[in-house]
Amino acid sequence: MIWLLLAVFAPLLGALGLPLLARLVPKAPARVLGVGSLGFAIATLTGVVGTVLERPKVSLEWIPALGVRFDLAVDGISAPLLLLTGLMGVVATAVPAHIDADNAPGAAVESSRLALYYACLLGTIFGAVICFLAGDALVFFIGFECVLLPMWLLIAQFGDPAPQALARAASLRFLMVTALGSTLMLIGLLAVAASTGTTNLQVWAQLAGSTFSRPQGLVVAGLLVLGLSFKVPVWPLHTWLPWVHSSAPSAGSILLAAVLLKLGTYGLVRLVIPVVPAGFATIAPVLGGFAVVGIIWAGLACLVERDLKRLIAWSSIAHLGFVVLGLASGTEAGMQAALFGNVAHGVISGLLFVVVGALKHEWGGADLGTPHASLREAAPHWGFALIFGFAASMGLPGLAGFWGEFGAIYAAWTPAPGRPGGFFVLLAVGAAVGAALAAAYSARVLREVWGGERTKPAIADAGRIELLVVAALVVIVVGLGVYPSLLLDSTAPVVSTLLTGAP
Amino acid sequence: MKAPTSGSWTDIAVPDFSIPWPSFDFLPDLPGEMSHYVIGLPVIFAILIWALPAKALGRSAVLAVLGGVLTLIAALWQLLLVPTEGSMVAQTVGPLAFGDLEIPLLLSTSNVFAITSLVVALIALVVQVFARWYLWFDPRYRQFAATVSLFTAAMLLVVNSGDAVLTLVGWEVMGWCSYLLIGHLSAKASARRAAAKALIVTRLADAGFVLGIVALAAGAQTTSWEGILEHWSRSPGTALTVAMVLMIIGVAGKSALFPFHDWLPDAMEGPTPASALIHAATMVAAGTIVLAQLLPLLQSSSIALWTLAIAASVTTLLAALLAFAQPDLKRLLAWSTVSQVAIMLAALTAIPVGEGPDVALLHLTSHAIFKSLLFLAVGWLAVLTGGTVMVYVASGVRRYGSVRWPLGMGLLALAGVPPLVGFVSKELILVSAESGVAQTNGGPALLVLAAVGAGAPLTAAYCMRAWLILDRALDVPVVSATRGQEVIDDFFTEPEVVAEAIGVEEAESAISSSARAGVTTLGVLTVLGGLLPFTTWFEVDLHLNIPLLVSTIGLMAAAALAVVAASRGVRTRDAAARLPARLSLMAERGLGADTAYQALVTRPTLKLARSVVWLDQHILDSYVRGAGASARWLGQVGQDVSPTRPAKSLALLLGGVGLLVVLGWWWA
Amino acid sequence: MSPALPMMLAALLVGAGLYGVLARRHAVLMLIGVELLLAAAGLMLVTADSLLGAETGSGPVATIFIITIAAAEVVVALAVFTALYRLRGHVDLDVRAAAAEPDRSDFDEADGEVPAR
Amino acid sequence: MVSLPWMTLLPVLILAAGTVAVLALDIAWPAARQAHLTLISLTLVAAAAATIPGIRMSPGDSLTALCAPSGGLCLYEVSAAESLLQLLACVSALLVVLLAWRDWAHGEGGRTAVLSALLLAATTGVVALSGVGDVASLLVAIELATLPTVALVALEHRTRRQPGAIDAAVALLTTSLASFALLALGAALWFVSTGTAILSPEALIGQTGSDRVVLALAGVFALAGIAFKLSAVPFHAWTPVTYAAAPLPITAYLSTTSKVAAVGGLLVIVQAVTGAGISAVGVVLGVVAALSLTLGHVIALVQGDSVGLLAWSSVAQGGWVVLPLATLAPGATSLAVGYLVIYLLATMALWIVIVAFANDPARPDGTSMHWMRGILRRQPALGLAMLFALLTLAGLPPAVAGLLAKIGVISPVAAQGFWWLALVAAINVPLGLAVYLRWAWLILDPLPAPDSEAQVAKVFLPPLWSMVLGLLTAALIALSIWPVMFR
Repeated sequence: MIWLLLAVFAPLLGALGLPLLARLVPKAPARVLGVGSLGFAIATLTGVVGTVLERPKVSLEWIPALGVRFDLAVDGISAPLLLLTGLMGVVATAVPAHIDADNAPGAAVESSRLALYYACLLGTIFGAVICFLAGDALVFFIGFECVLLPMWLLIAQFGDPAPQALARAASLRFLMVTALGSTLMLIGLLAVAASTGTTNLQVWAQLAGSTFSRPQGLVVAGLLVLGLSFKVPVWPLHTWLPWVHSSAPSAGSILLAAVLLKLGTYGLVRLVIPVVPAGFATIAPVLGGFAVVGIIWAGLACLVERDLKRLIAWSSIAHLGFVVLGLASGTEAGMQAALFGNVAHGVISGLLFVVVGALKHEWGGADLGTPHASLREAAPHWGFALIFGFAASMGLPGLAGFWGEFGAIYAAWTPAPGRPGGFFVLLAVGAAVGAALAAAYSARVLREVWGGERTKPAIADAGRIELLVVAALVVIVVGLGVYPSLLLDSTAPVVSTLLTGAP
Repeated sequence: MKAPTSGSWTDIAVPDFSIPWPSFDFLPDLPGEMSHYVIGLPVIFAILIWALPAKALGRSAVLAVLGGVLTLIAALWQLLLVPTEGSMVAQTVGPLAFGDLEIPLLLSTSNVFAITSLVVALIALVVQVFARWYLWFDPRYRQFAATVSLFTAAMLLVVNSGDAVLTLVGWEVMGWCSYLLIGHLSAKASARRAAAKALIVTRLADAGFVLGIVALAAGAQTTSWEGILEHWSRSPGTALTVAMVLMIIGVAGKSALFPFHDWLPDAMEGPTPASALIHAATMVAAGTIVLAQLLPLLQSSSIALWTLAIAASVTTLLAALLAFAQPDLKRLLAWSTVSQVAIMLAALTAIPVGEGPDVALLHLTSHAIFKSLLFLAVGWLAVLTGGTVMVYVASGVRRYGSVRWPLGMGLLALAGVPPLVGFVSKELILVSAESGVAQTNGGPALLVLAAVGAGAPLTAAYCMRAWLILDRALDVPVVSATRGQEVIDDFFTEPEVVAEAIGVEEAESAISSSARAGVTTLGVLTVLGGLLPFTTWFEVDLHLNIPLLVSTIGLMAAAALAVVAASRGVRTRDAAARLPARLSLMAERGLGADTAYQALVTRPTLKLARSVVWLDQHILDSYVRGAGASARWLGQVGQDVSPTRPAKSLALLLGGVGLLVVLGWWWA
Repeated sequence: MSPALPMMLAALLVGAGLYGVLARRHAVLMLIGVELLLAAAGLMLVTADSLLGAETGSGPVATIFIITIAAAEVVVALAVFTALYRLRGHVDLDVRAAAAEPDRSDFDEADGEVPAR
Repeated sequence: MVSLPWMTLLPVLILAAGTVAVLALDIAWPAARQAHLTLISLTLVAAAAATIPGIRMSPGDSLTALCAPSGGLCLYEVSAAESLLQLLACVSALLVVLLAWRDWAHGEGGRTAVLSALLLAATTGVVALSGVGDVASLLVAIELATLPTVALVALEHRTRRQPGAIDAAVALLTTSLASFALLALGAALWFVSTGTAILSPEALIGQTGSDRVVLALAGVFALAGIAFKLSAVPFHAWTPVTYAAAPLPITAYLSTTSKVAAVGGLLVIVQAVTGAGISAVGVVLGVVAALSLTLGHVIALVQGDSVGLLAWSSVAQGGWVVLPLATLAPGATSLAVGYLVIYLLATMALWIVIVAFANDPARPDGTSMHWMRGILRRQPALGLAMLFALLTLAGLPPAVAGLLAKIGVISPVAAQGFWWLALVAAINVPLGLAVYLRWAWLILDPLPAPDSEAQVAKVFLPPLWSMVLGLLTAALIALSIWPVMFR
């Protein structure tokens, strides 16, 4: 229980306390804030680890009028994502902030600004932790909404300084799109709540949609899937993501890719598949089709994208396409693959954004066309991190990205009974082609950035902290890649429960 | 070996003089299975090397060689322990919880794969030893050594895999390592391009491989090769054909079969030891290993069989022809690899039903030995002469006597001259194909017989050509050619600078004794390897088909003589100089395969990508942007049309009520 | 007595009242239109009451209430109209209010749109 | 004989007595402006206190008064939710007194008593409206709640906004006149179709189908007659005009206390027709809600003045309040009231800040939003309070109360399968975010445009105002953690 409190309150206290500290001690050096926020993030991670090990359950009376209880619990599906959130919180607070000083004349202002920055990071983590802990649909939804404001601020205030209007527009778009999606989801959730008379997710999974007529279930599943698709994002609702990533500060990108996008897929797993199985089965082919279109679409876009951050954003769309495809297949294998791919993408994209964020700072831009030093020679550590990240991102076996992709293709080839088999085989073929595209764009980027004979401009290599962060992520990526049972064994029992509806 | 069946005069059984094999039960038991060591050791050493400081080249080399030696010992150990029948099975990180799909992730090593492992380990060791010398001054030698070690591990994984997923893991890791090795000299734009091309082409084909594995696993509900074989042998059909064709696509990519062949010659951009590894023992041979494991399934689908036979036959002939016209010795070897690997795969299609894939694997082994010998010798020569272009290496073996022996041996083995290892394996393939023709579904075997038979003289021809150039008399006067008169000959004119740059003795003494020992080992094996089919590891039909033998050797001799004849009168003794200039150029460019890739795949894909981005930007995103803009526009319009005069607001009010009443009425 | 006649009269009053409210720009005439509508309501109430024979007499009571409220309304309305007349010199309801000009100040950069690449 | 339980009617009676007392005080002691203001404050506090017993009732119970001896039909009946409305009315009126105190205490002439009496009278109407049980009382209460506000608007004497004050009053007056006429017609039709003046579902027992159309018409007319107070589209046209020109405290009154009246009236009508199961009324409410939401948000999106934005935002917020009622579901009323609670708290907080800005002599035209740029850096507490209020209106965490309120009003729509309405709501959530976050961005903006001294100078908030602002924010935070606004 103490771990749970730590996991929930550490980020919350950090988000509230740091600005207060900056206000009370205006001359507080930036280092104090940085270390402080890192401390809070580490406390969160500790709390999360403890929670995952201890598996406490909390159930408090909250809003009786809406039948909502404040339920927090951990199971095999949420545990990896919680750990991911905790870890990425540490990563995001550990990487240098790179906030530009040009718009802050005084030192006091600078420290309050920095405090706001860290508060936003911790606030996002708080929301995500709540979300993954939630055992109640509305608590999940509130966590889902909690991340919006800090993320908005993070992008709008600390985003790409060059065209600031652009960062603000991107942040606003992020907010609008996600809010639209989450409201659609909310409507679905409320419909389920009305039909089942509770918002407890476990009860929902046990009822397995038995309270719905067929058209009702279809409408509800459609709403939920549509709403979550904005967040995931699924093609064609993805257009916000590249923009937001290219504008966001690197810590923001890390959290966005590694944690926030996971909320969408986690929502599909928690709120849709077990809750309205029949409705989901009906729309699964469409969803799977969109996912595969997204895989190929994003892969193609990566072939010509000039902005490195945006390119990684595109690749995220492709990877989440695999996750969604796995879910759409409706089999245990598919869901296992999806959950694995979800976590793997979190770690890998986090790693890539750490690298690319630093590179963007060093280069003064993330455009592939500007003359960049060949990283392999100029900054071997960054170079290694980049090539490793892309290797993992293209699904190289032995690294984490592989299992999710392979599993998704397998699952699409053998969809659950009732799904159109031939169509899903086509989807599997499309996904495999998309995986080849990943190799093509990875090779393109590495050829352009990693190898090369240019040695100017010389850039600084990774610092000690950054190196530590990269090393930790590399170890995780390799660990998951080499020993996938770490994750698969955690999710397997819950997956079979969710799919069969048995308690 | 296998007990020979009785034959006629045309088909003489070779007397059984199989080498006796003692029992090795006295070897101590180690924790885990030997295959763990075989695969694990190179991985561990790769990590150890990689973890060294960047400048620790010496220590890297020590670790690299140590790793190689230990791996070799492990492979040998495994070979000694492996039973003659059946296979050794070992656990890995599996089984994985993947719903209905069983992923046991077992390793499984049988006799023939154990010897293949040994060869792989041996060649990897030699390559490591050689690379230490070859890359003496390379600041990135450490990464190279680590990658080679990992590469070896991946190949050994494929060889020892008992599970489709493990095979896929090794398969892809190899592809990635080859990418790193080819692009090792990343300051060169051509190396970067070649590396990217290798990666993209093989990964594209791997889409087929992955789907093939998925299809096989989907039917069998397991990814263990054993389970897959068992399931699909019981239920052949369209699904199996689809799966096998997909697998063949994947194999075609890795093994550089037409139409995926073009990446391999380009891969010459990597350092020569890397080429030796890629071409000889790993990467390209992996396809043969996988299909060898799947041989019964391949044989039960005639469409798959035909697909592979046609692709392999076309490739072997085409590549042999192209090899002949290459102006670069390394590229010649590259094309010869394409040709030889196609022969292995072709052999698989020609094997009679019921027999094992040993013939193909024997050729794999034999090719691994002589091709690595050739590559290392050529690399050695290149160091001495300054390059591998024919103009540089011309008269090479005359000037540097020490490379004469290994190069000569290698070329003879490649050409298939008895009794070298290349001869034995190729001859056995022909024998096997010949008996394959006789059975019911003999079409592919016939095709293979024809292609391999026709390939033999072609191989002999390009080997002879290479030798003639290498062995050119030193006293040929250097021509100060007037350009345009004799284009081809001029193309091969030796630059004076190379001859004068380094004294002969100095250059020869430059090679380290260890590297030389490695080359020598391979040379010895090239000679002794001819005995391999007589060991218990290979179950091959040891027949001596006299007409086949005579005709093959006759054709080869004729081709060689023709080349000799053609080379007369050419100053460089390059028979290919007789070819029209355009043909030569086209051959150098691989018949424009790269251009075709560009035109058929790359450019359309990029065009598609651009249209995708355009669509994304202007269609999909315009809805989003349009929603934002239209909200603001609506707001502005709403603001402008909102009544500000009492009369208008009253009208709005009452009009609204009227509308609502109508609406309510209509509803009620 | 048949209820049709008073009800028809009420309908007539409603029509006239609506016309007064909608079509007259003069404030006082609009006011008269409103009074006509109120009268119609009162008429309906009284008619219905007598028709249903309700014991409580709610209809007439409500009518009296309406009449009273109408008086109060007229007082306030006339006061406001007088003030309007003093200020503007007319009581035309179809004149744009002075203060209704929107303030479109400077902060629209807050949500610039993402430009096309 | 009709019983007259004083305690039940106490909130109304206190306010009515207070009105009389203010006028009496004026006669006795005309110069004592502070005394007037104190008196009405005390009256409002007392009335608020008198609502407490009603609020403490459990759901389902109700306090009744003026009942017919024969049956259970009463002219006055309050449930817990309606008592809550009464409390809200008193509290918000109290806040208006606070905001107006300086003007009324220091303004010219003997208007303080008149203004005070009018304010109390209007509030009496609002409080009474929550409890009315029959059409006649409804008519009286609503007019009592409306006419004094017209006078309050017209009696403007703040020089800065004076030219428009009469226009504001005319706009409000004409709308209220027409609406009253509609309400009267609706009441008459109700009586015609049901034969009773009592507005309760029980009145409909025994009704046959023939009069259902008339009944629906009565419902629609009655709704139209009340909806103008909620600024629901298409009855909203007066809102921007009046908000722009009326004195700010009175505008605050219109946007807070008046809304309570509107909701009180709506609840009475909706409860009455719900029993009849007249779905047409639900559809009409749905259309009104959809129109209000959409129009309110999109027009608020282009406002540059804080009052203008609040005007259109109140249109949109009216839509949110009506939204659950459209389902005619039993629990919907308490959800609407819950939403209203949150809306009122946030809006009152915003009004405090806006009036403070407007009162600041350094800022001519102090209601323009650009004055608030970067306020968070200069006055963090004020900025945070504003931010929290705006986030509450937007329904975005950390203002969970606002989010829960939105969840509450959407839930019956989703539960009853009103998909089209749910879709409209879904589109309007991001629109609302855009509206309020534009403002929030100004508050947060790290880059102050240093174009004038006034912008950099701090805004003065009287200590009491700061305290109230703090209380309101604290209430919102408390409701975020422990959301008791839904009963």
